[in-house]
Amino acid sequence: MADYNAMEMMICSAARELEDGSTVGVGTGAPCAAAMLAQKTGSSNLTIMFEAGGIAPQLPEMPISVGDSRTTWKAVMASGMCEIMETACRGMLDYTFLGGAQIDMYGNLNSTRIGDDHQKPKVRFPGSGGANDFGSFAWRMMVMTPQDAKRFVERVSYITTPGWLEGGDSRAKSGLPLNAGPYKIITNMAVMDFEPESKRMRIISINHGYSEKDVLDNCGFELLKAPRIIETSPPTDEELRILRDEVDPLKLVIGR
Amino acid sequence: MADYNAMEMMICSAARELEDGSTVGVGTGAPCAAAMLAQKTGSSNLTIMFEAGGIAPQLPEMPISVGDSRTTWKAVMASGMCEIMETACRGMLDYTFLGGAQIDMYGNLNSTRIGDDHQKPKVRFPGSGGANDFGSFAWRMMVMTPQDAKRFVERVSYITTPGWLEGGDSRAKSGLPLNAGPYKIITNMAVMDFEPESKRMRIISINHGYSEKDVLDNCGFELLKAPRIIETSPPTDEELRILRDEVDPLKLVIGR
Amino acid sequence: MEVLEQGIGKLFTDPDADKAREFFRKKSRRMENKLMTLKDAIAKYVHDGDYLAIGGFGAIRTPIAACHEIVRQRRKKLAFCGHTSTHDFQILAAGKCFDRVDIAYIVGLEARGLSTVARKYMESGEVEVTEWTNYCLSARMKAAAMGVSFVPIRNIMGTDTFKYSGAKKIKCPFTGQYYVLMPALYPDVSVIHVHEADVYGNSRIRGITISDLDLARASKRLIITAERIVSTETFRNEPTYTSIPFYLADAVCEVPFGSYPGNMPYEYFSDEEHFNEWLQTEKDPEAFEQFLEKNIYSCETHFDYIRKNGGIEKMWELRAKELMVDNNAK
Amino acid sequence: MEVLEQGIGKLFTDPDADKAREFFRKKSRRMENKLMTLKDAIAKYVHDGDYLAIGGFGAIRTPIAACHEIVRQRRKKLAFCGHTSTHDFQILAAGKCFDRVDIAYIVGLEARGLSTVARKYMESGEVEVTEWTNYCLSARMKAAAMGVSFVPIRNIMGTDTFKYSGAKKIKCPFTGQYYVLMPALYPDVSVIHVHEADVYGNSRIRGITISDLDLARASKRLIITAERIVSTETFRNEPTYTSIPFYLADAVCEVPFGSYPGNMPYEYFSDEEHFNEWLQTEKDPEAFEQFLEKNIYSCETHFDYIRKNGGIEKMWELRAKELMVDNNAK
Repeated sequence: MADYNAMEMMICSAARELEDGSTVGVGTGAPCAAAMLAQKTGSSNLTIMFEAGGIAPQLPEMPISVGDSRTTWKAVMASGMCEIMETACRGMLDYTFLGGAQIDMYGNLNSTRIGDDHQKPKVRFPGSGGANDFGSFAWRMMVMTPQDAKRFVERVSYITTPGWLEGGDSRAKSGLPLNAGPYKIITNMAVMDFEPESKRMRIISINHGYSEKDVLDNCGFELLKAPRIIETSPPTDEELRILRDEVDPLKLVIGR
Repeated sequence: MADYNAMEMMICSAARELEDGSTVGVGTGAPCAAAMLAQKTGSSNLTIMFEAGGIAPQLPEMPISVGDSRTTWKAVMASGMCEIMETACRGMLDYTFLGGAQIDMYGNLNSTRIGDDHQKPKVRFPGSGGANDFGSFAWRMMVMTPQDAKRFVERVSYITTPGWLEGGDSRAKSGLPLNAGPYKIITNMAVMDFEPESKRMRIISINHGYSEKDVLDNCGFELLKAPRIIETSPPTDEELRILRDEVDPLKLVIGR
Repeated sequence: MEVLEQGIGKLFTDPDADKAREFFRKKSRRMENKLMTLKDAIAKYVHDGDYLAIGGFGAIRTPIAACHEIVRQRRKKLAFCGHTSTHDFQILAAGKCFDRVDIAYIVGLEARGLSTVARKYMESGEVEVTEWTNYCLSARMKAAAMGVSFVPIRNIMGTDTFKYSGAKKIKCPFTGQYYVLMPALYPDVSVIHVHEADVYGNSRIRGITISDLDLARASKRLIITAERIVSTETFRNEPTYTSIPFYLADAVCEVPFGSYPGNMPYEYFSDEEHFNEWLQTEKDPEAFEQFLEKNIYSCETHFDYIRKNGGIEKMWELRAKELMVDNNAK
Repeated sequence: MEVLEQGIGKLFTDPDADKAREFFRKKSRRMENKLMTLKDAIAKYVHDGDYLAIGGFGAIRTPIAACHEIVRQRRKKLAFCGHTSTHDFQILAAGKCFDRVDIAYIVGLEARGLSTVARKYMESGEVEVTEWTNYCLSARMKAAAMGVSFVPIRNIMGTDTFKYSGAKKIKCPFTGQYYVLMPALYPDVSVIHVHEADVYGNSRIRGITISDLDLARASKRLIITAERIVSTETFRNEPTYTSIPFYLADAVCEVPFGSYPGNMPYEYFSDEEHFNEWLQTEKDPEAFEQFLEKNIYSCETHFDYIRKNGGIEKMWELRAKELMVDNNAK
C-alpha cells in the first residue's frame, strides 16, 4: 500500500464523493484540492464554483483566495456573489465543503466565536463568510476536518452554519430549503454520514490505521454506527500521483 | 411669429421643462423628440434613459422602438429593464413622459382597455408596458397629448398608470413612492399642472391661437384654473430650426 | 404575513421555490454538446400547455425564427409571458398558440401601430389574462432567478393594474411602508436569441439585455438561438463577458439572422417594410392566411423565410443600416 | 406583515426607501469632471461616523490605497460593512477607524491566516457587531440597489447567525414557506476600485464583480479609484461593458496599483511576502506601530507605499505572476 498522510487520505476520500456531471462550491485549500483531483480522476465534467464569482475555471494552481485570479483562469464565466449564491439557492449546486472551529452531532458548524458575550467574545473567528449560504443552499454539504474531541462537540456553542439543526425534521421545519443538508464528514480517522431519521452523525467507514475506538475517543459526543462499517478505501497510487504532481505540486495543502 | 404645427408646439413646450443636469425616461415619438431638442437648446447635460436599457445615448435619429439600436448609439451604458426601473425607483429619475387612451382630472392614465369585461374587453390596448413603472417612480411625470373631451375624461375607466389617484393625499397613502407624481400635461391647446392640495388638473398657460373656452370645451371634466393663466411661449425660430433640421429631419414625429 | 389587498388575476405558474429546486436538482449540469436544429429544439422542449417566455424586446434581439417554428409546429394552449412583447406576440397570436397571458405589453408594435389580429384575439374572450407591468414581470423573473418565491416592489399600488394582477400588498416590517409582492415566475420554457454561443450553451449578448439575464436563470428549460456558434475558448479567454453560463441551457441552435425582421444590435436593423406588410395584411383575413402560409407554414427553415423576403441582399442592406454606414456589399 | 422571529442585532443604517429617495433626488446626475486626488476624495466624502463599505473581495480588486488614506486621515467611529473583508478590514482595524461592524467575514485573510490586531480589536468589546453572511450582505445591497427596503432570502434560519442578525422571519403569502427578510443597506459612502474609469465616473470592471454592481447602486456617495483613466469614447464605443454609469459616482481618482498588495485581476497578482510581513509584524505591538508609521502614516501617496515595498520592479514581477508569463521586464 502506498505511503500517504492524513491530508492526502481526506482529499482522496472527498474527491470520490464528487459525482461526474455535478457542481461543487469550494473554498481554498483541501476542498479545492479535492475538486481538482476529482476532475482528473473520473469526474472530468465536474463544475467548480467559487463564492466570489468564478465559474468552471481550469485551475492552473491552488488559489490563495476564493476570489483571486486563479479562480477565473480559463473560466466560462466571471460573475459575482449573487450569481453564485442564487444559483445555489435555485437548486443548481450539488455539493459544498465547509469547515469550522466546532462541529456537533447534527453537523452544525461554528466559525464565529467562543465565549458567551457576543459583543466581547473570548475568541473571535471570521464568521460565516459564505459558509452559511452554501450550507443552506447546496444539496449536500460536506466537511473535511481533523478529528478531535475539542472540535467534535455535543452542541456547538454558536451555530454559524446550519447542519441538521436539532436533528429529526427540525431543519425541514426551519424554513431552509427542503431536502438539503449535511452529507458526509471526512476526517483523518473516518468517514461519517447522518442517520436518516434522527439526523445524528454516524460512522460509515474507518480509515486504515485507525480503530473504532480511536474514532469514538476523538469525538466529544456519542457517534452512531452504520449497520455495516467498512474500511475507507485508501488512496490509490494513481490518485496520489495526480494529487502530488498535478494538483498540489507545491505541497501547499498536502504538505501540512 | 414663426409658423408651426401643434406637434411642434407641444414638443417645444415639453423640451423647456427638462432641466439641465437631470434625467428623463422617454418612449419613442414626441417625448424622445422633446428630450433631444432639450439637449440641443440649453440642457446639454440631460441624460436620456430608455426602459429597455439604453443610458445616455447620442441619438443619431429617432428610434422606432425604446429598445432598438439607436437607443444605445454612443451610449454610456447598454443595461436592462431592472437597471433602468430600479434606478428610477431609487429616486434617480427626474422626469418621464407618458401617454394613454384616456387621462382624468388627477392625471391617471388608461392604456389597457375600454369595456367592463376584463377578460373580454371592447377594445384592448397594449397595457402598461413600462408606463406604470416610470409613472410610479419618476419624480415628475408629464403627458404630451392632443386634447379632446373623449380623451380627457372625469374618471378613466381603468387606471393603468397612477396619477394622483383620487386626489388629495390618496397617492401618498397608497404606498407609491412619496412626493412623486404627475407634473405637467402638455396639449395642443394648453399646459396644465395640478393644484397642490386637491391634486386636480388646472390650466396654467394657453397656447397661442386657442381660448380658455377651447380648452374647457375640449375637456371632459371641470378644469381648475391657476391664479394667473398666461400664454404659452410659442416655439422660437431657433427651436424650430433645430427640431426640424437636427431632431426630426424625416418628419417622423412633427409630420403627423 | 398579513395580506392587506390582493389582485384578482390568476397565477399561471407556481412560485414555489422548493418545487423549482426539485426540478433544477435534476436538470443536467454536464458540459455536453447541445447543438440541434431549431425544429428539434422546439419539438423537444416546447410542449402544448407550457408556460412560455420569449427573450429580447419584442422586435429587438427576439428569437423570431423560434416564434415561427412554434406556430409551424402548431403548439396550442400555451401560457405566454407578455413582457415587452411586440412582434413575437403578433406571431404567436396569429397561430393562436396561447390561451393565457401575463400582460405587460401586448398587441402593439410601439411606434409602428397595433396588430389587428392580435387585438381581435385578445378581445375574443378566448384568452385568460392577468395584468402586470414590464418591470413587474422583470421582478417576477428576478425572484425566480434568486431562487425565492417573491420580491417586493413599489409600483402599481392604487391602480387597476394591481387589481387585475396576481400581486399582494403588505407592510414592510422594517419601515411600515407598503409594498407589493411579485410572485416568482419560473417559465416552463424560454427562448433567448444571442450573438454568440458555444455548443454547450455558454452565451454572449451585446447591447441591452432587457430582462434576459434573469429570464435565462428563472427558466426551467432554456433554448438558445445564436447568430453564430463560436468556440468555447472564446468564453474561456474572456469570462467577464459571458451572459449565460452553459448549465442554464438545454438546447443550442445556430440561427443566423434569427431575429429578422427584427433588429439585432450590432448585426442588422429591423426590416420596416416587412413589418408594415404584416400590419397591413392583417386587416384582410384571407390575405393574411396566405401571408402566413407563405412566410411560416410553407417554410422549412428561417432561411426559407429570408429568401422569400429579400434574401441575403436584404440582410446586408439591413446590416449597413444597423451600422449606419454606406452599403458596400454587392 | 407578521414577524415570526427576529434577530437581536442592531441595524447601523436606515433601510427606509423613501428617505433614500430623498437623498438620491438631490444627488447630481451631471456628467461633469469628478477627477480629484484620493486625499481630497476621502477628505470630502468620508466623514467620522459614516457607514462605510469597501468594494472587491478583501484582497482582490480592493481599494487598498483608499483604506490607507482613511487610516491616514484618522477617520473614527465609522460603521463598517464586513462583507468579504480581509486585508481591508485588517487595515481599518489597525487604525481603529470603526466601532460598529456588520459582520459576514472579518479578521481572517483566508488561506493566509488570521490578523492578530483585528482579532484583538474585535475581542475588546469596543466594537458593536451584528451578524450576517456574505450573501446576506449582498442581498441587503441588492435591496437598496432595487430601491426597496428589504428582499427575502432562504438562508440563516434556525441558526445563531439569524439570532444575532437584524433580519426578520416571515411566511410567504403565496406559498406559506418561511423566508428571512434582509433590510436594505444604503451605505453613506463606498469606495470601489476598477480597471478603467473616465473623468465622469463611468467605470469598467474585468473579472469577477463580487457585490460591487449592487454596492455602487446602493451607496449614497461613491468614490471610484481606477487603475487607469480612459476616454469617455472607450465607454461610448462599447456600452455593453460599462459596469458603473457616471451618475453613481461622486469622485474619480486615478490610483495605479491601487489594489496593491492585493490582487488586481488581469493586472497584478497579490504580494504574498508583504501580506506575510503584515501578519507577522502584527504579533509585536511596537514593531507593528513602526510598520504602520512606515507604510501608512509617513506616506503621502500610494506610490510612496509602493516605493518602500519593492517599487516598480515589484509591480512588474507581480504582473508577470498574474499573467503566468516569464518576467521580461528589466
